[in-house]
Amino acid sequence: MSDKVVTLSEAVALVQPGDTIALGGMTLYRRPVAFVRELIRSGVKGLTLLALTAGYESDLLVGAGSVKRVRTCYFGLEVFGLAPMFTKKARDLEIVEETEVSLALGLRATLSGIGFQPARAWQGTDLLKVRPDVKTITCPYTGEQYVAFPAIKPDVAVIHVQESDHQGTAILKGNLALDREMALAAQRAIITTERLVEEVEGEIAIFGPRVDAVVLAPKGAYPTSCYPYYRLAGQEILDYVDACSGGDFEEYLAQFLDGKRGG
Amino acid sequence: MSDKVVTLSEAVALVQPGDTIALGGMTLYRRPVAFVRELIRSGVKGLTLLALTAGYESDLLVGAGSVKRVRTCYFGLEVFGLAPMFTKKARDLEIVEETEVSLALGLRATLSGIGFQPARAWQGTDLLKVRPDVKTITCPYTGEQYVAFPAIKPDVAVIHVQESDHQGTAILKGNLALDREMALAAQRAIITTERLVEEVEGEIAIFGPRVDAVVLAPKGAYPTSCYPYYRLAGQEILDYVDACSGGDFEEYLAQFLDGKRGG
Amino acid sequence: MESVEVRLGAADHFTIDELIVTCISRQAKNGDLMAQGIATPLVVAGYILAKLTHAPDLIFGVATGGCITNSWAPLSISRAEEANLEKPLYIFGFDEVAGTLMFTLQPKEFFRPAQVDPRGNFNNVVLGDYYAPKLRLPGCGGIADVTNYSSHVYLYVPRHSRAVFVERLDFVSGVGVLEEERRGELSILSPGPRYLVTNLGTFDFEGGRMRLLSYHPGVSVERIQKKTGFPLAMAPDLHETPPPSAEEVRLLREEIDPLGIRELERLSGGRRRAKLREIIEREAEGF
Amino acid sequence: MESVEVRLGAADHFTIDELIVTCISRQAKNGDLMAQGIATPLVVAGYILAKLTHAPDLIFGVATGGCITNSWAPLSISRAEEANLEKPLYIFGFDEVAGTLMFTLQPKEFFRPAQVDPRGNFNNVVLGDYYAPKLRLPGCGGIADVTNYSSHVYLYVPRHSRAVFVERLDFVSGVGVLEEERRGELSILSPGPRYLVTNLGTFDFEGGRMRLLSYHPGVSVERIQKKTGFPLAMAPDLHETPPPSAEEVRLLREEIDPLGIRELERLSGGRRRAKLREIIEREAEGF
Repeated sequence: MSDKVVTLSEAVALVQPGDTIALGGMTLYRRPVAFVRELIRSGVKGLTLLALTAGYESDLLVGAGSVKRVRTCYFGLEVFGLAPMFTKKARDLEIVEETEVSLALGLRATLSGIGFQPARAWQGTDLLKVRPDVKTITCPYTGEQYVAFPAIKPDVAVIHVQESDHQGTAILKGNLALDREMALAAQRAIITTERLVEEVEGEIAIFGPRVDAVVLAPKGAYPTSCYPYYRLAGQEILDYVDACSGGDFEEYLAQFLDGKRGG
Repeated sequence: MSDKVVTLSEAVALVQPGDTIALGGMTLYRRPVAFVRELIRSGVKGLTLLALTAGYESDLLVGAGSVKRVRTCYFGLEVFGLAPMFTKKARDLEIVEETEVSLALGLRATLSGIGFQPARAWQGTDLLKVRPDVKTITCPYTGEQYVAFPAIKPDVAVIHVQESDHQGTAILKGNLALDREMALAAQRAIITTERLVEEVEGEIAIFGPRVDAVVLAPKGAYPTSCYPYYRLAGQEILDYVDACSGGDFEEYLAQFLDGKRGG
Repeated sequence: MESVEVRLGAADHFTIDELIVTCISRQAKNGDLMAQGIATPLVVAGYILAKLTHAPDLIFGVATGGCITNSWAPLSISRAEEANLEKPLYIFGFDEVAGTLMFTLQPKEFFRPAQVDPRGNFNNVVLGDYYAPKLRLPGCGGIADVTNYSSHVYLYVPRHSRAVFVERLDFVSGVGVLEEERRGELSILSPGPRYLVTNLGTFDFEGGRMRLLSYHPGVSVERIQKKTGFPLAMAPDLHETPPPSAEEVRLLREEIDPLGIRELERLSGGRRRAKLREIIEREAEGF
Repeated sequence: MESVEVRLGAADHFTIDELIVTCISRQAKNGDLMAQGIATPLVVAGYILAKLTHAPDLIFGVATGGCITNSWAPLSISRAEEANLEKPLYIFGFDEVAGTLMFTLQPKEFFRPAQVDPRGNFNNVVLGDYYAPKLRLPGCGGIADVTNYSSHVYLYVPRHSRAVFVERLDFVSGVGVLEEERRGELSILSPGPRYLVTNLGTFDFEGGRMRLLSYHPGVSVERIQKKTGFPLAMAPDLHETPPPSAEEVRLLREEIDPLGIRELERLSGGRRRAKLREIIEREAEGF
């Protein structure tokens, strides 16, 4: 079978301006940080950022001006506090309010080949007011009203994994987040991996035949964690928060892009 | 926590006449045969039999006259041919036509707490004609028509597992079928198990807090398989088919109930 | 080109089962995901044959055991489950399979219908009137779920007869080539079955009518038409079905199916039960 | 009875964090499934405290690592994920969690709202106008998904103030006690939040209005009312919150959270960052 292993910059070339790009992992865990560095370097703009929960790498993307629209159910740094650049730029971003259900079922609708998935969610909240694109539907059996969550189809998904083979068949160790669904629902799937192997051991999470590019990226999630290989580097996250608090985002970003920070 | 370990006959007492009873496993694999023996002995009638695929134990239940209604997407003995008693009695049974999707999504609707799940299935076939209770629904986004599969709520689920603890927290080794969903969707869940342990090893498939009774039943799936403990006993299945072909179902059933056959 | 190469190494002797298996094998392309239903030994043999010849990277989605795997073992009745589960790539529940994986991965799958109509609609539910059937069949599994959207529906019929190929089905449980005028009312994505192999020939449904692509060696077109309950269309390049190669037959007999389990699909009644008993006894002896 | 027993062994000294943790702990019953969101050290500490005292069979559903587990480890920032994944009972994806498990298993969960209204509706999305916010918050995670049906919604507020407890929310992202007249139009199953603990007292929403159940030691009812932006109802058996026992405080300080991570939720700005740096340095030293 074809070998899909490419360089980071070749993989980044799969991202077009204006694309919806789904980033795997959760907040500060197994995020495709190395990919994001190369993505910012590429200068691509106008992205829609899709994430289950968005953290450090997403804040850098927002701060660097790559992102026009955000779709996530949480954008923050967990115990480290608010995501500084997202918080600062929130008024200028288009924020598509999402929740765990709207993201999970939106991807599931795509994977099921239909336009929506119904759920008992959002009712009684203001979410439908700020998402006028989201419709309700009446259950033909109970007469109840449910929310019909629309299908989500990312253009690109980028998933950082522990182990992948050369075709992109990959495993995930714990912390599945929405990565399997993102990789299957996206038009193009990119895998960055700690280790490149001939054959993966264990239950696969990513189906190689659906993957477009594989990038060997050891420590590619740093300073977020990549269980069980390395832990969340709290010091680095804190340095980032401190830099932003002091108004030094641009300096941090420059160092990040030079590889002197966060990798 | 409470110890839920009971005898087979105590567990069978949880089944009421007219109940919808969901049997775990698939066709000839990990079926709750020991439980079915005790269920037939109990004399309970008018059951609705729910199974992903129904095989040997289901054919015995039908032959014994315990079943009024059948809900499954396949009732047969795989390479051993048609299920003899189901085939013979088909005209007298109420058959609720199901498919993999209608069963899986019907259970999922219950687990999601809503009345239906939509799917791209059944269209272009005669299934909707013989299931007038199943409605269609229009996608509020694409305008397409989908089938709205109604929620399925079994009264009782009976799952034969390889290992369970005393509260019913159990693992399944391969062959998940719809067992996890049946156990969670049912009003009452009964686990029969090859081995009773203090603490299960490996990823759990059945959540103990939702289980009502646990029965130690070594070889409880025989002559169907219980991977990796024992294989499908083809000889016994063939003996059953031969008996039915020769008009000797009642004799086979008597021997089965005596424990001289199939266990 | 392919048929010429095959003919150079063609087997001197092969059974009709072996020819069907070979035809199934040839539909698999390297890297494909092939779905195996239950009780389909001809199909399993065909997939393995493809893996051992032109499609080494074939992946199997198997109902028995419930997993995706890229390994294989010789055909077996009592050991099929453990063979599949020995080294699975992915263990799935049917919630996931039916809910998302079948649509997303769109595996190729060979179904065995009890009845087929000229447009490739098919039936696995009942013969005769639904409410007072002549014969109740086991049911359609997931056929009614996937055939409305899948682009990879394949059919096989081990015993081609006028009882199978009928102008009008007793029940539609598998979707064929949709009539243009129904496209508006139904949300159907499938182009209909891609291919059909029987014990007499190979077919497709191009243009919405069953069409003979090739006749098996020794079978006349007239005989095929006579055994079919409606007029067949003929492919412009109608030809004899290329036979299996000597190596394909050897692989089947020696490595893939030494017990001859593939033959079960063409047997019925007492002969089938006798063959089953023989196979099971040989398996019990540890063959 | 319970409060008397607790008082007999009551701690001489405890912090407000330790009292909040103890209140959280007391809401867990043995055998419960407790859900842990992200960045909620007070909650994690409370659940572990329950497990080590009155609820040894507690099971945790954790977002960090994405699994269900019945084991625990001391609070940690850099090691939380590996502690959860060391011995998981079940690893879930968020498709399964959001799609079925949250409804089916209905875990108890403590949420930390940014704003709460008198009926227990709450807000984690934005302060000020949605389209021109004073402060954009991280978002509501799954709160808007589950609070409309769950019977096990619990709240905690580490810094009780009139900015948090407001007559009218800037945005509703968590569902409180539904007004009778809205029951018809909305398919809401939840009775609203069961319980609320703050740094001043404990509360419920019985009858659809926030009601003071107990005031913490040293806190007057008047102060609580003054710090709340709307009139509070008073429980008939209003009493002082039972303090943690000496053993509870010891467990917290020595076994559950020796680094004092629970204190982070009551700090902000520079003090919070300084505490964070101290914790991370101690973790790096292998504490």
